[in-house]
Amino acid sequence: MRQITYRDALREALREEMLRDKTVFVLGEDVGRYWQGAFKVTKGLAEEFGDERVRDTPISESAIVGVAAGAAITGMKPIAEIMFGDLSALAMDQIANQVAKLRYMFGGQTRVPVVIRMPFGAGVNIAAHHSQSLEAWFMHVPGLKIALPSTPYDAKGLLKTAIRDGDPVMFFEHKLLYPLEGPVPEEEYTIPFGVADVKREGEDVTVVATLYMVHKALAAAKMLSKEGIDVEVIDPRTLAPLDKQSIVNSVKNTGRIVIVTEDCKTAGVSAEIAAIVAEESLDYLDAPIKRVAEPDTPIPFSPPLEQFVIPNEKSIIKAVKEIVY
Amino acid sequence: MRQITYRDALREALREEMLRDKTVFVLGEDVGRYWQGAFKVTKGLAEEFGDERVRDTPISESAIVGVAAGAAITGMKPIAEIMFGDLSALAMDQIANQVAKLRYMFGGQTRVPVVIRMPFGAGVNIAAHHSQSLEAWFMHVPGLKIALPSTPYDAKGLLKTAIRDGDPVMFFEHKLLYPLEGPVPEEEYTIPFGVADVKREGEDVTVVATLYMVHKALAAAKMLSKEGIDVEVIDPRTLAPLDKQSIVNSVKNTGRIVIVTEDCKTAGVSAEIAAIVAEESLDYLDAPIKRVAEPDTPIPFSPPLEQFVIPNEKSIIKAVKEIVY
Amino acid sequence: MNLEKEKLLEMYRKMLEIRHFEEKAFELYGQNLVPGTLHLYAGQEAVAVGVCANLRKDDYITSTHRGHGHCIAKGAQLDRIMAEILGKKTGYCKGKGGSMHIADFSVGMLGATAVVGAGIPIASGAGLSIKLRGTDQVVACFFGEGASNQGTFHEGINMAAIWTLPVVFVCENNLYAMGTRQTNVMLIENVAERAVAYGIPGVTVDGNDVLAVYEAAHEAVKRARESRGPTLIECKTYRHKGHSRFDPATYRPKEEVEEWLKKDSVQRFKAKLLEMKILTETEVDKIEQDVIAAVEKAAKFAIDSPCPAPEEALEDVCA
Amino acid sequence: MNLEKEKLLEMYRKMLEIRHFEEKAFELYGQNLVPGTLHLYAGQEAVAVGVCANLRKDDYITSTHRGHGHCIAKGAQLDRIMAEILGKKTGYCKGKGGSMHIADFSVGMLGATAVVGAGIPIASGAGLSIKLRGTDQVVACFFGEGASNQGTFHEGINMAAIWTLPVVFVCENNLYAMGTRQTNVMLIENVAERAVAYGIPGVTVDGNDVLAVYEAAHEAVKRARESRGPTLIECKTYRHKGHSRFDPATYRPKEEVEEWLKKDSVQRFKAKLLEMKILTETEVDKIEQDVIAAVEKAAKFAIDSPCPAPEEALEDVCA
Ligand SMILES: Cc1ncc(C[n+]2csc(CCOP(=O)(O)OP(=O)(O)O)c2C)c(N)n1
Ligand SMILES: Cc1ncc(C[n+]2csc(CCOP(=O)(O)OP(=O)(O)O)c2C)c(N)n1
Ligand SMILES: [Mg+2]
Ligand SMILES: [Mg+2]
Repeated sequence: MRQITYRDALREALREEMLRDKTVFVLGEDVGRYWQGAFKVTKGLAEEFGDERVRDTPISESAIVGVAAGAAITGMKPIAEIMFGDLSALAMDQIANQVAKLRYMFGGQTRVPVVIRMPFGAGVNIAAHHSQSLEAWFMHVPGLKIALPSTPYDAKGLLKTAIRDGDPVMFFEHKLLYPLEGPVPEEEYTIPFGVADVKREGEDVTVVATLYMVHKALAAAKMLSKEGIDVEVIDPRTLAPLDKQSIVNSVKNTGRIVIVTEDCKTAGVSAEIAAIVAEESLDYLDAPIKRVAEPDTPIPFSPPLEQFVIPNEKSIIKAVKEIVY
Repeated sequence: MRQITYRDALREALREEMLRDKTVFVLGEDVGRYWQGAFKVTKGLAEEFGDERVRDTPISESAIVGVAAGAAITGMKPIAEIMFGDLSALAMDQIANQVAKLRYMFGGQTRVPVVIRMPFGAGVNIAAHHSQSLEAWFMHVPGLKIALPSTPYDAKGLLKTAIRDGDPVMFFEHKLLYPLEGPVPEEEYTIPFGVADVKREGEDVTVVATLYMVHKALAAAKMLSKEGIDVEVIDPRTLAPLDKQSIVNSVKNTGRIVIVTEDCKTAGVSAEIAAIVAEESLDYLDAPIKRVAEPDTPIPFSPPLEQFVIPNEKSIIKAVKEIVY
Repeated sequence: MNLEKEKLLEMYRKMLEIRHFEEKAFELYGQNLVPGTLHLYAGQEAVAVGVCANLRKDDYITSTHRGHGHCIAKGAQLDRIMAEILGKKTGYCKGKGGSMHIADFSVGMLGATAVVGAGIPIASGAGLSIKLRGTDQVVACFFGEGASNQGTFHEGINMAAIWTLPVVFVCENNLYAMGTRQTNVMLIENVAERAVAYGIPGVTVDGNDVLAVYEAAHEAVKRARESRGPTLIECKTYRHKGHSRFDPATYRPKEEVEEWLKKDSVQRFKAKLLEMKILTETEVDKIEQDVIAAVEKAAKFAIDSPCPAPEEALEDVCA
Repeated sequence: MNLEKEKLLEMYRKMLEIRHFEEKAFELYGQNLVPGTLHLYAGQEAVAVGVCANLRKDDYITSTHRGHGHCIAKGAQLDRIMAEILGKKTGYCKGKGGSMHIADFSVGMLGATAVVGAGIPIASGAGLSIKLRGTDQVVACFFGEGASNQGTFHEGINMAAIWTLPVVFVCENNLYAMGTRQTNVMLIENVAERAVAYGIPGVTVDGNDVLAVYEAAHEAVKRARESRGPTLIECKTYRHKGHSRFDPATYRPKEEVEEWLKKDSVQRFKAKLLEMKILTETEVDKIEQDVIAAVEKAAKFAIDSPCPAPEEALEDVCA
């Protein structure tokens, strides 16, 4: 199968959906012809679809989301880009109180088919305001679906599903994944929400990981296999809906679970997954649940500091070994 | 001991600290002499301390917090009020990216002694934009301390501690608690952060609850005691720092835990507490961890709908009985 | 403005409907039939009616916590509005929204948000949708003077301006935001002056004169419909009651209240119609009786309607 | 404006320092010594220097992602700024902040925020603090024209206006926000026109003429210091380089770039000083050599400094 980057996979999904459905359009800061997206995901789209459908906005995150919401409830399918996930804080009211709640508040009279794309993640030394992973905030908001692909294949398939979904979808990317290459079929496909992907099968311990951490988990699994520890790596791919069953089933088999996410540990995504396992498969656990996540600090700038806080193969291996004895 | 309301206890704390320290001041929408706070917490303070120190603001949540931050890093101790906790979403960037991070980002050159007060909670039929409990969002932000008193005594003692703390403190109140009366000494006292309060001792099951849910848990415990089930009710009183030890110790004794919070279940406060227990005291657990929280919906308006989603004595009793057999 | 008699009567009737509806809501509230809170529109009728009289059914509006008047003016049914306020299953939002979140998408009423100012970018988004779909609809966006201090006002109007969107921003300046006087939170006299910041027209009108509002909105709607972009209209008005249910509004000087009550839009419009001989005293009574009956019927419908079943709380949400 | 020779020379020197500092940073960047990104201030020197020349050490400033110039103009040390940019322990923020988050509280530089517009209410807060403490300090708040479309601009300036706070809002209008031209995101020509919305003075000046900036800031600082409230000053300027490290800035027409390079503030001020006979060519060279040496020394200090120890990542955060 042909290999393309995560960035190109996302662009293909956008392009194909814009061709398929003329109500789909893109808006965000510098997504248009002059800059083509901070991470070049929208490259070429303004040229192909025009400035009306690939729309540069002022630096107004709150209005970007609000405008998308207003367009969505009147017949359009906007895809809003927030340049860095950290800046979603500026649009939090529009996301959590408007986009997520309009359908419910209005008793089902409307739905809000918006996709809100944003990159998360540290690792490129751009410090506290451009490096966070804030999935947990949105996971706590009923009314939002959440997709977070870790591969080019998942990126394309999930983004197409997101755009076709009638409800709001938060679509989280990772800065370090954009250049990653992987197989993506030429033919049309979509990936259903709520179906985890077992990125590696294993018998000894379940590792649940998301976004860039999937790759760290796979690398750790490879190293651990040399020591005879057989790791299963599960990528939920969507956090809402979350494929609890796949996680619980795997734990029933392995009896052990390590959850690896790049967000700050306290009240993060890994807490929810840990809680589900503790509620639903406690009897099958042979060891304490382990969470590998960032410590509770902002992301520091200097490379040695930043590398210290980001979970990596070593911290994953350490956590696995603490419970596989 | 004299009995005063939660509302009056908060006001006493504000007043005493304003008398003690002239850098302390209050700002927020309608906190001043004309309205005296949406829940009348600041009643009389403008008259006593003047309009400069009890300052009405425009409807500008983001600037309320930003202005507080700027004042805090230049020598003042602002207490900002957000009229309803739901509206904190509008100030999320200032809270999570500025207030919480300045100390760290600037390498410790400054601290940000801000207290941000806001009421959470449902139960008064004011629907999706005025009823949420969003503690988990802030628990996930390093750099913020979080206090959430359930009694007049705790309210006064924790608020005084919050105001004297040098770091940002999110101070969460509950709408239904304002009229609640309880004993509060006339003498000066403070309550340290990070020390949970055992609101009821018990041997059979640990119930961790916060804010208004503490009272529901106590009521449920009373009913359960009639059936011979002895419930320990722990109120963490602060979520950051969190007194993990008290929770873990109690679980070591009871072997069972039910966590009761009013926020939406997924990725809520109860998830973090469940995860801690699953990490740190799994071996002592004799039954699955139980979370009692709101289902993942916005808060509906109509009383029967709203009552359906708020955790209550019945849902607590049900959860306890599911694991105490 | 040369309006047909029929149009004038329709506007008068709508204003009366709002007035009586709000009085009824207040009354039901006193009887403990209204859960939660209530922000009454009484006093501001000329704004909603003057603006919406320029709109087609397929045009849109967005609304606020003080939204009953907007709903009625845009053509929503009294009975289903009242049912929503009472938390009934037959309400527009099946009881999920209540007074602060009424919506009727079937008449282009895109809903009320209770986060002050949050509806402004949403209105711009509806405008963008119109532009992209290539129709000649327009959007009217209602909000208070208090909301004009929110960041969303700035961001939302600027976007509508730069993209020449068909939106009419209607600021209902009733001088207060809860207990906060406008003069305490902005240095300028007229919110409409803020239009300068976006390079769009800004006009201030007597918001208690329905014909003045109609005229200003007429111009703005025409402009929007012809794809010439948004307008900011400020309507100076006054709420008759306190901010919400419990508010005695003691922060308002008695003389101020009295002065404004004298300027009541319903009375003024009635006097004008009588003077123009468009109405006779008998007709006035007839209309009033009709409206009262309609409101009573709506109230009865609402009271008699069932509450939603508790489990319905779990419906209408994804994920 | 009648400025003393010494003051003029000091201003010239600061401008040169910024220019050479940025060139050095760019050079070190090319040598892979600068982690992350870089937003250079080169081209905008007249703004930071023209404003800060009016400030006392105990006055405050707030800054942005493009903040090196502000730091230098306010009196921070070149070596510790450069060390921070290189992520060293000796940097102002011990390597935690980097280029986008430099702060030097010892000279009233309250730090750079990388969230565009977020510094505006923070500056107003420092102004409120001054007012409550009763000192005669002032705050200068720097931000770009792109930031003026953020809600925080609206809310933050309005609050400073209504409370008569001693803040000077300085919009550095360099025509672009990343690849986005001002004309694409606002209909008005001058950001200063937005001052009307807050009832405060707004002035637009040639931001490449340090004396023009000085003069406008002088007036505004005086006004602030006398408790007469805030001013919005817009300085029209241009960045010499792309937005950030990788940006070739192809969205800017070549002629536009050339035209602006001709208006370079450093060259213009030098010419002026020579013309005024405040400087001789020899002195010019001397100052330039001094500045280059100082910048080299700062770079050496930064390069030679140790990185923070990894575990320091856990310090400076509560809870
Ligand atoms: C963002 C936000 N802040 C505060 C509130 C609480 N609140 C509800 S209505 C109101 C006053 C609104 O004033 P204005 O916009 O003038 O509208 P009016 O009530 O006068 O119609 C306030 C502060 C809110 N709902 N939303
Ligand atoms: C709130 C926010 N949105 C987007 C960004 C990404 N970003 C960084 S700088 C910049 C452009 C800022 O333009 P302007 O305010 O004019 O300042 P300039 O870069 O021209 O100095 C953008 C969009 C950000 N950092 N913060
Ligand atoms: Mg008002
Ligand atoms: Mg710029």
